[in-house]
Amino acid sequence: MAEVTYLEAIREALFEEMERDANVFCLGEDIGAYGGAFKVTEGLLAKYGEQRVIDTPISETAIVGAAAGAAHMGMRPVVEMQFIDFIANAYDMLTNYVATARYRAFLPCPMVVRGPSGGYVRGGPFHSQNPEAGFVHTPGLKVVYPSTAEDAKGLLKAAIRDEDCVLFFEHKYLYRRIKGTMPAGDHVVPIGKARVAREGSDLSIITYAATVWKALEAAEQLEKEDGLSVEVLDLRTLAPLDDDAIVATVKKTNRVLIVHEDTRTGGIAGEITARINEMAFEWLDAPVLRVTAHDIPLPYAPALEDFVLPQTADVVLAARRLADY
Amino acid sequence: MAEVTYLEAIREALFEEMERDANVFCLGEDIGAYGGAFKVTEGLLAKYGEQRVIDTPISETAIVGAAAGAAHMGMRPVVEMQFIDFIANAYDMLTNYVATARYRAFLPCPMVVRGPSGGYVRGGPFHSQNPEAGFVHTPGLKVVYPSTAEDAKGLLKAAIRDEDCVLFFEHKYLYRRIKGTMPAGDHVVPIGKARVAREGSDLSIITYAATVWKALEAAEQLEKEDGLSVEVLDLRTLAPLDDDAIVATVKKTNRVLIVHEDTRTGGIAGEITARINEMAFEWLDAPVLRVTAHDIPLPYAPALEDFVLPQTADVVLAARRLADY
Amino acid sequence: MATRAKGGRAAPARPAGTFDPETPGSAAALLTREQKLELYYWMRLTRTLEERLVALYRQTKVVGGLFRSLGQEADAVGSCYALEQRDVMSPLIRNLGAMLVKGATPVEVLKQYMAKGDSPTRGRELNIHFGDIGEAGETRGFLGQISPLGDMVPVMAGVTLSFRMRGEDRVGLVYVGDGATSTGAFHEGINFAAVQRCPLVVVIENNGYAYSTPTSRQTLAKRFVDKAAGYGIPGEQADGNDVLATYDVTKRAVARARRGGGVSLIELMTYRRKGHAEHDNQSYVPAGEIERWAAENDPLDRYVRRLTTEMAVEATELAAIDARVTQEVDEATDVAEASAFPEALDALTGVYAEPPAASPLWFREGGRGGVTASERATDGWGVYKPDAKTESRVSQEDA
Amino acid sequence: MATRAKGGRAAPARPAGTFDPETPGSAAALLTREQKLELYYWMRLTRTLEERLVALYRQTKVVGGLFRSLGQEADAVGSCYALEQRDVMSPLIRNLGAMLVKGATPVEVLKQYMAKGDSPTRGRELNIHFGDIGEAGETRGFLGQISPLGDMVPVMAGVTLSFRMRGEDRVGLVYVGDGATSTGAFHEGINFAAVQRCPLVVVIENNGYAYSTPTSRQTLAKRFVDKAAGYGIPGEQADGNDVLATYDVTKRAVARARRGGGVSLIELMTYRRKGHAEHDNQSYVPAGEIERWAAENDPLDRYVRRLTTEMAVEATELAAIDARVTQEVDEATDVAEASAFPEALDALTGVYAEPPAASPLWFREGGRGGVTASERATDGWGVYKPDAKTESRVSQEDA
Ligand SMILES: Cc1ncc(C[n+]2csc(CCOP(=O)(O)OP(=O)(O)O)c2C)c(N)n1
Ligand SMILES: Cc1ncc(C[n+]2csc(CCOP(=O)(O)OP(=O)(O)O)c2C)c(N)n1
Ligand SMILES: [Mg+2]
Ligand SMILES: [Mg+2]
Repeated sequence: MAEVTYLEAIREALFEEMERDANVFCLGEDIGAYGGAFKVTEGLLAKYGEQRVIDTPISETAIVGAAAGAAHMGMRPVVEMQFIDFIANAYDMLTNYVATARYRAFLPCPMVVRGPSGGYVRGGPFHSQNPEAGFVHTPGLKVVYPSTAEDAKGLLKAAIRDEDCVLFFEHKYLYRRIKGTMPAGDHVVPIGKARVAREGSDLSIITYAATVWKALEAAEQLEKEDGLSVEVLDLRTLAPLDDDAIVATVKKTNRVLIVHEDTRTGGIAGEITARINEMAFEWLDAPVLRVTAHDIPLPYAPALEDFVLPQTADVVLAARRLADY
Repeated sequence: MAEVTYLEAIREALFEEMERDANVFCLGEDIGAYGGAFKVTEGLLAKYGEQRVIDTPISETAIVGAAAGAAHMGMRPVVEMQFIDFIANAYDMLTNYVATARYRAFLPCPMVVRGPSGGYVRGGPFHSQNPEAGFVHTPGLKVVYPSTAEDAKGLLKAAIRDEDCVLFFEHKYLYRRIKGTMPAGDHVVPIGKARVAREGSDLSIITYAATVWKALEAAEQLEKEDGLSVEVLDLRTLAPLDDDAIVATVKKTNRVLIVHEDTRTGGIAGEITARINEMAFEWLDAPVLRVTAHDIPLPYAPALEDFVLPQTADVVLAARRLADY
Repeated sequence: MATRAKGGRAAPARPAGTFDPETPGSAAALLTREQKLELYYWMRLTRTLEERLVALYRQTKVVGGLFRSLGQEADAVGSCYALEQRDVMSPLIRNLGAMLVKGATPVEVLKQYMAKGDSPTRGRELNIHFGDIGEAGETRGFLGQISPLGDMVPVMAGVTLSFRMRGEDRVGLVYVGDGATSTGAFHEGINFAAVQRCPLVVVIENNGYAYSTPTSRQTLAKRFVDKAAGYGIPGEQADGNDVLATYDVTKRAVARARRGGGVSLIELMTYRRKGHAEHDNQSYVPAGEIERWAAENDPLDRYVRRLTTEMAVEATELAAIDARVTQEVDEATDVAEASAFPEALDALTGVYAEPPAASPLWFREGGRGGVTASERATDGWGVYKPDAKTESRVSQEDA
Repeated sequence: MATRAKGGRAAPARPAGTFDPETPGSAAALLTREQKLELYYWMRLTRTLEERLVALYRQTKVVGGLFRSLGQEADAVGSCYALEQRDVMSPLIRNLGAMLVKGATPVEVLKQYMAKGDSPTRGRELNIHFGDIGEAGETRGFLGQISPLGDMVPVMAGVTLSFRMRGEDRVGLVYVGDGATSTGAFHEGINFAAVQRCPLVVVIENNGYAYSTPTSRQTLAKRFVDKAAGYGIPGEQADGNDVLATYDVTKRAVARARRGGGVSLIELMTYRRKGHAEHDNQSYVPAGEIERWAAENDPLDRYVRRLTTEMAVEATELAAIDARVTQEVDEATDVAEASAFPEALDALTGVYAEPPAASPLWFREGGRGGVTASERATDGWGVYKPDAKTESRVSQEDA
């Protein structure tokens, strides 16, 4: 099988799911003739027509709300946020309406909200965000954030088939930088399962999205330079968290570094730390540590962005400190 | 001095600050002639007139945005959310515009957004929320959530004088249930400082808002029934967190229970646990544990609400387990 | 069209627009005598049921707040009567009448307000926040609202978008208050629906107030229906206290939607005679305003006059309906009062389809009130780990 | 008023409304010859500066995307020219011209695009997202936008609310695109400002597209200015490619705001000749549309014709202005290119007034690139604790 990029993998998932199920349709800003700001939906309009590939007005609340209404009636909407940053404009609709629909009204609301996320691309404060924490915090939503092309495809297919609303974060830094070979057939990756991206025995790095690659780079370097065997756990799904996988890696290495691109305070590293405390405290030989972005709106200039975001060198440094503890 | 309720203390702060500084003004839905849904602003219109006590259309984004614009120009707006739940409708404006104004544009944005928060009042899923976590996660915002009448007044006065945007959560369960005696003079409580609500040496409960009272009740019971000496730390300010106070109590008791009314996953207990791991891991004799709401949209019926929210009995049980560890 | 009471806002002399090719009056003219009496029945049921709720509220049997639609029964009943069963309606807090027309039962409403375990939301949501939507034949077609105002407009845009996409002959109707028109969600939703040509009717109930805020502080627009042009859709204003007028204007908008004409906007002029909720003493209302509306423009009084004078309905016929309504509400009250409150453990089910239930938190396991361990039980530290109890690191290392 | 190019949307024959008591044409008629040449200067400066940015973009000296206002210079320049220095203007991405008129300098713009350390935002924000507001005498009066569309409308409602509250003789002007009118923020903000009678002018730049989305998919309204009635405010449409027309209509709206008349809505009809940003190949635009607008309705060409024919301006005069503009842009480019990029550590300052700076995270302390320990330095575990290094529990217990 040929290799495809992370972006192409997402597009493949959209084509396959629209083909498989006539209830699947896409809506969002500029996703039709233009194929989306990053061209993820390119070709969908030509194949499926305006009824199933809908260019909307600039109104994220309406887009998400309309998706919910259609989902109640048996459709399977897939919403694109032009940049995931604009999900803030649908925060009420997602957290108050969509997330609670099943619980308060027994209404199915199977829908996906996907969009380009994350930094390292000189996008400035409003085109680089990682808003996952606010939604992981919301009961009723599921949150997925893949790091590989294979998972991007397989998880998006799972998200579209899920009976609840799944927020699907796509890392725009990975769109065209990462490739993968798609497994043949109907490639679905289950929501809620983490993936051991690298086996190791001395310490664990728990991470997701773009920083999986930074963690892998760091692990490589730590092996070469320090002889450390580093395990890298790629969470893939952030809600629900894969507690089993988290506990397993803690028990294996007894030292945990959590790495995320999101800002530090209130980022999901805190939640993971709390769970490790509760579930596996006795297995810890050192404090759970975090490498994250600084608590700062992400600036635009390369020197500033690079300083604020976590880098491979930071992971290496932190891992060394943890190993020495 | 006479005792005043938590609600009256807030009202006193508003009167005093409007009196002190002509730039302070209030805006929100039904805050004028009606005095607000909970009557917090009662009497303000009569005293300060329509220019400084503005009844707005139902449009939280506009209210917050307008407050920001006025704040840039030297005013000191105090926004009331009729229920804090509707802050979700201003999420974009708060997190993207207000929180970043100083950093990206060197614009002062001194404003307060306050409103009735929290459950235990049979308010159902949209009139009982504790949305603090999403804002604690946003660099550029400050977050305050007092548990006593004294702090409600003193912190609101500090918030109005702060040079940045402060979200001021008022617990509606406490509005008329809690009283306090206001210190004479210009009573200002500094933002960013926690308060030891009860001294103890066996274990620490870190909490804030209504659950401070549950923690104190539990501490009482634990002392009587188990002979345990429980320290209760009332955070008061959630952003920035008072790291010194948190570390001090950990070092003192070596056992920490975090209690909050917010849902578990992604609630700020996780952040506190991470900080304790980073700052005081060696002092821990047991895992940091959490007592929180279940991860469920808050239901309306008393039996359901009581089940989902943390209760004193839960705190007692958890504290016992922690003490036995 | 009746003129407005003095002191209130003036009602329009004529409807503002028309949902061409239907002409004003055409729909109401086709109603049978039986249907006209049915309209009376729904209005009376609305009022009597709310009065019963007030009594229960005073007995503290209503758990939360109580919201009235006194004086607005005509607008809710008449407009919703324009829908077919297969159509979907999204009510707001003053649309009890519309919900009853659409099939909600008094016993459901009473159980909701009393937070009973077998209420439509099993005690999870309050007052009339419940619904029944889905397949055309199998559901009654009304959607439960959430509190954040305006949000139902985008959602109904999506519901009706699905009708359009699937070629179903169904129409949607969504109510918003005068206050809710200020929300971003209203704007985004109606614009989205308009541009997507969804079969949707948007009804603004202008009852003069949003909580304590008069319409003059909500918008400078002279009429809310003036907002229609900004969305490129037709708008009509009608007398909301004339049940036949509200039926007529809505029926024509529904017909327009049904034939593919897209979104219409309706403004129904009415008046909120009670406070925002039962606790609100309406101190902000100009003296005499409420009394004038009650005396001169009560929708039930007006309709009774019309039925008895223009349509030769006997007072005894109406009294019989009244009696039937009272009996129904009595029976429903008995059933609702007798039914049980929810079990605490039911709180755990159905946040997600999968898993269908959450586990109680560890400090509740085996705890109060019959709470039993879940399938994923543990009494380890905190959570959900099958092995948290049995294994401990020490024993593991010892082994 | 010039007619629209064939194939494009038709321009209105007449302005739709009027900001009574001013009459159309009255304001532009008062412009001096010098002022008219100034308008030309600003338009030329806008175009030349953007062309320079394109060159720099191709040399990869622009860090992010590049946004053009080619063909829209008249609407930005003419409308903003209607403001006084003390007034406050909030631009969008196509309003470079308005910013220049309001005092932004080419060197600021160039440094912003190149993310230089001494750019107005010190490299924190991109392109023309910067501003200068505050006291009337001390600032130039333009406010930096953020990306989420529509948000500047509520903010400008607040800015102008403060003018009204303090009795300052200042007016605000906020631009939105045709696409941004669909946002909830636009709706909430304009309604809020209208009802509060803020001295605010809202200018909708209708350039036919929002990214790839034509206006027909943005709204069904025939004209964006039709939205005015829904807010109870007057609206006028004008030819956005006629700089004098845009000046005139705006000047009258500003006068209305200044005398306490409240909010006005203006729709300026123009056309976006370049893609959304430089990377957009405009494949979605009907063939020939761009070329027709370029050939028949270029705002600079039109104005040059008018200046030379109706106002007896010599071609040499204009050439002199062009030369001056080129020289200014050349000089600004040199300065901007020579200036330094920001220091990494500057990232840490100014999220809050207090504390004025954050500490670098512990794994950066003493780390790469000259990062030094902050005042609150530590190399304990993770953070900020004065005693984390020196004390350890063991030593403490030993003591
Ligand atoms: C977004 C939002 N903001 C505030 C509220 C609080 N609130 C509930 S009802 C109400 C007034 C509604 O007035 P209107 O829309 O005119 O409806 P009416 O009660 O008159 O039927 C307000 C402000 C809310 N529910 N949602
Ligand atoms: C709330 C929000 N949603 C989406 C976007 C992404 N976006 C940036 S510009 C743009 C198109 C804007 O069109 P318009 O308002 O007509 O302005 P123009 O670019 O034509 O000047 C879009 C969709 C955004 N910035 N904000
Ligand atoms: Mg109303
Ligand atoms: Mg545009």
